[in-house]
Amino acid sequence: MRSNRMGWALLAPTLAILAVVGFLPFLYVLYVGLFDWNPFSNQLGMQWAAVNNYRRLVFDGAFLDSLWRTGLFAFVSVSIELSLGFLLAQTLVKNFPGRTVFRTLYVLPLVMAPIAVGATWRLLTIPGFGPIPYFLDKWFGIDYRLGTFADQAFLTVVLMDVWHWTPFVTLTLLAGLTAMPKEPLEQAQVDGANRWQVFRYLTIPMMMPVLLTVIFIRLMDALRVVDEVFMLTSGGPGTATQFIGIHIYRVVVPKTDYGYGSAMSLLVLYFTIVLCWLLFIALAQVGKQRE
Amino acid sequence: MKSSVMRNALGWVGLYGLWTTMIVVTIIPIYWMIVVSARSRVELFDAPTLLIKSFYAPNYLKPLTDPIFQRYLVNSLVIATSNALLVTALALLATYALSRWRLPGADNIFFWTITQRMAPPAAFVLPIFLIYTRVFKIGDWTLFDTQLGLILLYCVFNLPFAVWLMKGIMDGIPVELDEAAFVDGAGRWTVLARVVVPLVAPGLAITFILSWIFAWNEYLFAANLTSVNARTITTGLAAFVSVTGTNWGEMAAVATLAILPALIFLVFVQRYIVTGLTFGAVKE
Amino acid sequence: MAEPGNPKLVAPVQHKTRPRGFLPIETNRFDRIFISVIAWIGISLLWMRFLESWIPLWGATVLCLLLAILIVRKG
Amino acid sequence: MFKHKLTVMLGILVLFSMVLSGCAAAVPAAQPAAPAAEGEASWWKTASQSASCEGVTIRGISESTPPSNFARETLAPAFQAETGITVELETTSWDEMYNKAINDMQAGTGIYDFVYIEQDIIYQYLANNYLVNLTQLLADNPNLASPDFDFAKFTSFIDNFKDADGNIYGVPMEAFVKIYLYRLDLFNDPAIQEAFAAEYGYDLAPATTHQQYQDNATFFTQYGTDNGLELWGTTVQGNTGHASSFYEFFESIAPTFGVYNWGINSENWKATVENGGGMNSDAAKEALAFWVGLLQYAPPEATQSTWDEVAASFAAGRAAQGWVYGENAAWIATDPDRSKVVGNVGVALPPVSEGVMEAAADGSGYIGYYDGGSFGLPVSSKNQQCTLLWLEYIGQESVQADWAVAGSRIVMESTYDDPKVQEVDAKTDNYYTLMKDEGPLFRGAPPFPFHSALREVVQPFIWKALSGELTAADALDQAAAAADAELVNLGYGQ
Repeated sequence: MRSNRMGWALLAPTLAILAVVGFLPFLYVLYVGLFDWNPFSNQLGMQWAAVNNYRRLVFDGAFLDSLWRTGLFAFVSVSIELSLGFLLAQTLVKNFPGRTVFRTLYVLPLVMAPIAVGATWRLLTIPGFGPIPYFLDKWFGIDYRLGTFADQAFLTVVLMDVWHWTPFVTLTLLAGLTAMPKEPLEQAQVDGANRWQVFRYLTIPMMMPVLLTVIFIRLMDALRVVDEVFMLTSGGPGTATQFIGIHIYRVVVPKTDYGYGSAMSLLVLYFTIVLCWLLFIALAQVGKQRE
Repeated sequence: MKSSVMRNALGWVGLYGLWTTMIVVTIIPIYWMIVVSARSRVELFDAPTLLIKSFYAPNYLKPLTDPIFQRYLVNSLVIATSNALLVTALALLATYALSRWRLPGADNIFFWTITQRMAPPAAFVLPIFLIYTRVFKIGDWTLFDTQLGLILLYCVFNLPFAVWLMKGIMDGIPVELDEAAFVDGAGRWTVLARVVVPLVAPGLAITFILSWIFAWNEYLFAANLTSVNARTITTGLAAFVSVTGTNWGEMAAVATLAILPALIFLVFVQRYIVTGLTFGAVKE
Repeated sequence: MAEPGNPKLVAPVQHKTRPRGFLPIETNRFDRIFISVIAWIGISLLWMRFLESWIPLWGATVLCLLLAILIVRKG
Repeated sequence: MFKHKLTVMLGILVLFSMVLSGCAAAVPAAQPAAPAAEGEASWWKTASQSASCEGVTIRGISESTPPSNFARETLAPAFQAETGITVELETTSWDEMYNKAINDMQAGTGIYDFVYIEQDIIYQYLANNYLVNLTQLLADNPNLASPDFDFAKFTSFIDNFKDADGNIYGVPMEAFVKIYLYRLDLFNDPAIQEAFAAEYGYDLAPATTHQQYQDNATFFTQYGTDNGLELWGTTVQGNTGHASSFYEFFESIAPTFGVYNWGINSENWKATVENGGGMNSDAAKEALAFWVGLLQYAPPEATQSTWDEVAASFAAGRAAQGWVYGENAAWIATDPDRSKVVGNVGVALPPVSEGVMEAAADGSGYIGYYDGGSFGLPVSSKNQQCTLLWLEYIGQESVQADWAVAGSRIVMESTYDDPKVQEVDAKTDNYYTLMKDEGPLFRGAPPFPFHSALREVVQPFIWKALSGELTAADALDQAAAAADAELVNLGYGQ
């Protein structure tokens, strides 16, 4: 039998890089999270705080609000992306004239930097020269001001995320649909199943692993969204779009509350890991069942 | 018969209606960015019109002829390309190992590595800054403000993802093919290069593309771990929001320039995406 | 999905699993340690939020330690 | 076939990136060539040689503003030609600049040899001993003390960068006041004047009281609506997610109502009225209500406007009057490429409540914000002597005038008298003269070592007041309570 040494050797560079630039910082954050450390407080240096930071966190209204808001954002935007993406992917499976053109134009947002996405949407929505407020006012009489109305800001951020990421969801699902075996579908149609039945009892179950994978990836990224939202609304109005990534940024960077911010970061990491782990388990279960 | 024709026609109308809407919605923000990039500062607040009436070239010329901006562009290209190559190569080796050896604990590695991508990034800037400036230090040289520093850092985000993508594809390559090649007297590396790589090529392509796009687009770490020499184009974008009136036109021009390379890239390799992006979740 | 004997379906890496414990999924030792840690953190957080004014945090620690032993050995 | 294509593609990319790496290495080398020294070696050359600084590279960080860009593009190459010291000045966004400078000084890594210190953050830096005492350093190195450099030549703005013993920690590089700008063409239009007088019973003029300011704002908003113009009565720097709105309220608006130092009692570090502070005092609540009320007379982008966009709105001719940072006054009034109101910009002192002007005159209060920054030398810098030369270089009188024209900033008394500056002064309705004469009525941020930590806690309440989520009174009550709690948390006023 092949020796394991070779296998480990092939894995080694990957693990080494991840350990140094990934795991080591994690340990440091873990360590800092146990201290009171703000260079601009009255006591300089790090003060041992044990789990006090976490104790404060579970009662911190602003933090919990922000967490809840992030969850809502992730849920809403990922749901929309998934349904829209599935619909579009299904239309793309069949070949039709213009398909390639549509697909190519449609994936453009995918290559844009989040910070550029935020900037672009800001150009679209600034009253005074952005077309969205102008035409909403002209055609529908809607007073659209991101800096004033919390609901509009939240919806716009969701819309921006959908705009940015649905192409990715569509492409992944399309890849899954393309790779799916055709025989069961054809057989079912021969047997007289209608479209809905085929979709519900064949397509969905067969696509389950891909769907879970997409949810996993999108959820993971939606929960840590910062750049584009920061560029568009900077978390405002008030705290209406201050998602957890922005909240942590504010605590760690302008406020320089390193200890508390680190603890916060780890707590969010914990929630994300639990959520994704559950999805991962589900993914593994689906995989096993099929074998 | 007639109703089926009707339904078919309706289907076509629906299909093209849906797609036309999607394309319009997708394109408008990007198009607007280009419109703004063609306007001078005093024209910005003119009533919104979707037409490009005049083209204010300085928005583009100023950054393009600025050596600092040129350096940003070059840095971004070097960092994204090197990172994508590194990630693709490492992921190939790693998934080959994971798929062909029984390594104790290896089946847990995947989830552990992907957790590194989940953390909210802000709190991790300081530790990575400290590691780069204090630990990796030879004389006056540190990883801070080097292209290498960012290339390595982006592995944290790209590698787990790449391993995930490649693992499924690698598992789909029958072991028999390897073994047949061994019987023919080929060595381990020959098998990898001649048998495995061609079969997983679509996966490699998509890994490369996604890693490249991520590295090209990253902002927070690029901003905080570089100073002068290794700055990337996304940090240049942020710098255009300056004190004396936001330079919207120039910013839009830079944003347009920033998506161009990625765009060209995407158009060429787009067709491989659909074959490579399955995450091995659907096996034939 | 495919006929038995198809090499693709032989999982290239075998999970080092034991006969099922009380957990609803198949687990190896890493998984069980992981679950214990997750549970430990979760219980401690909830404890700090709701119970700490009456019972000190040590209560949660002891509870979680017991739970962890149970999960790792019997899970 | 697939494999072939892929290999070719990858090959091209590798080649491409290698070529580009080569370019990247070549780019920094393309520095402007040093002009040959004329005659005998200059003082700078000698000093640089005596500290063996030739060939050394020093690095600094600053915000990407016109004064900083001038330093990078004009002063740094000139300095390099004189001394052989290369200056790499990194100019970036405001948030990023702080983050990186603080990280560097906190960790003591010594990446930056000089950093931009805004007037409001110096007390945080001093409390942490981040900065080198420049007075001391100059005294210790007499061979490096330029005859052209003297701290006494600076305006009183330099006092912001002194410690309790009078030692100086930063060489001022920019300073300006946040001023009241109004549109000359509108305020001087006889038809408009007549209409205003008919409606309000007194003459149209730049406001000296808050009621008058509000009348002006109401009038011009109505005027804009009636005539189908994109014109509103006032600007408001009211971004509901950015620190700039906090600053406008506490440093520009509240002082004109007699609420100073953010309403914090510096004796016991308390903000609430119950504990002796003034953040939620009646005057403060009146000020916030007034300011939030202005939003209805402001262009719709006001709740998304930081200092940048306020200047942009005013320059686009969308507001008749407003509080605008003085650094923008010059380009708004003179640059036709960026501004639609060239030649129509009036400058005045902001409106104040009764008694505030008197308090400002006798030094017990102030009527607005005197902002600016300096370059300081971090303790962690490894090239302190060479950096000292650079700081002296930018602190010479001879470089000030061009710099003042490029960035509307003035840090030395003598600069006001320079013909170039006086020329711009005439075009900007005597902004510089006003800054020279009335500057003492303005003041910088209070000397709080906890500046940014406290701002982060208080600003969400200001944002919520601006977006209408909270009333002015509720917002300030909650803000003051939160400020008290945070100050205790930071170790102040137990």
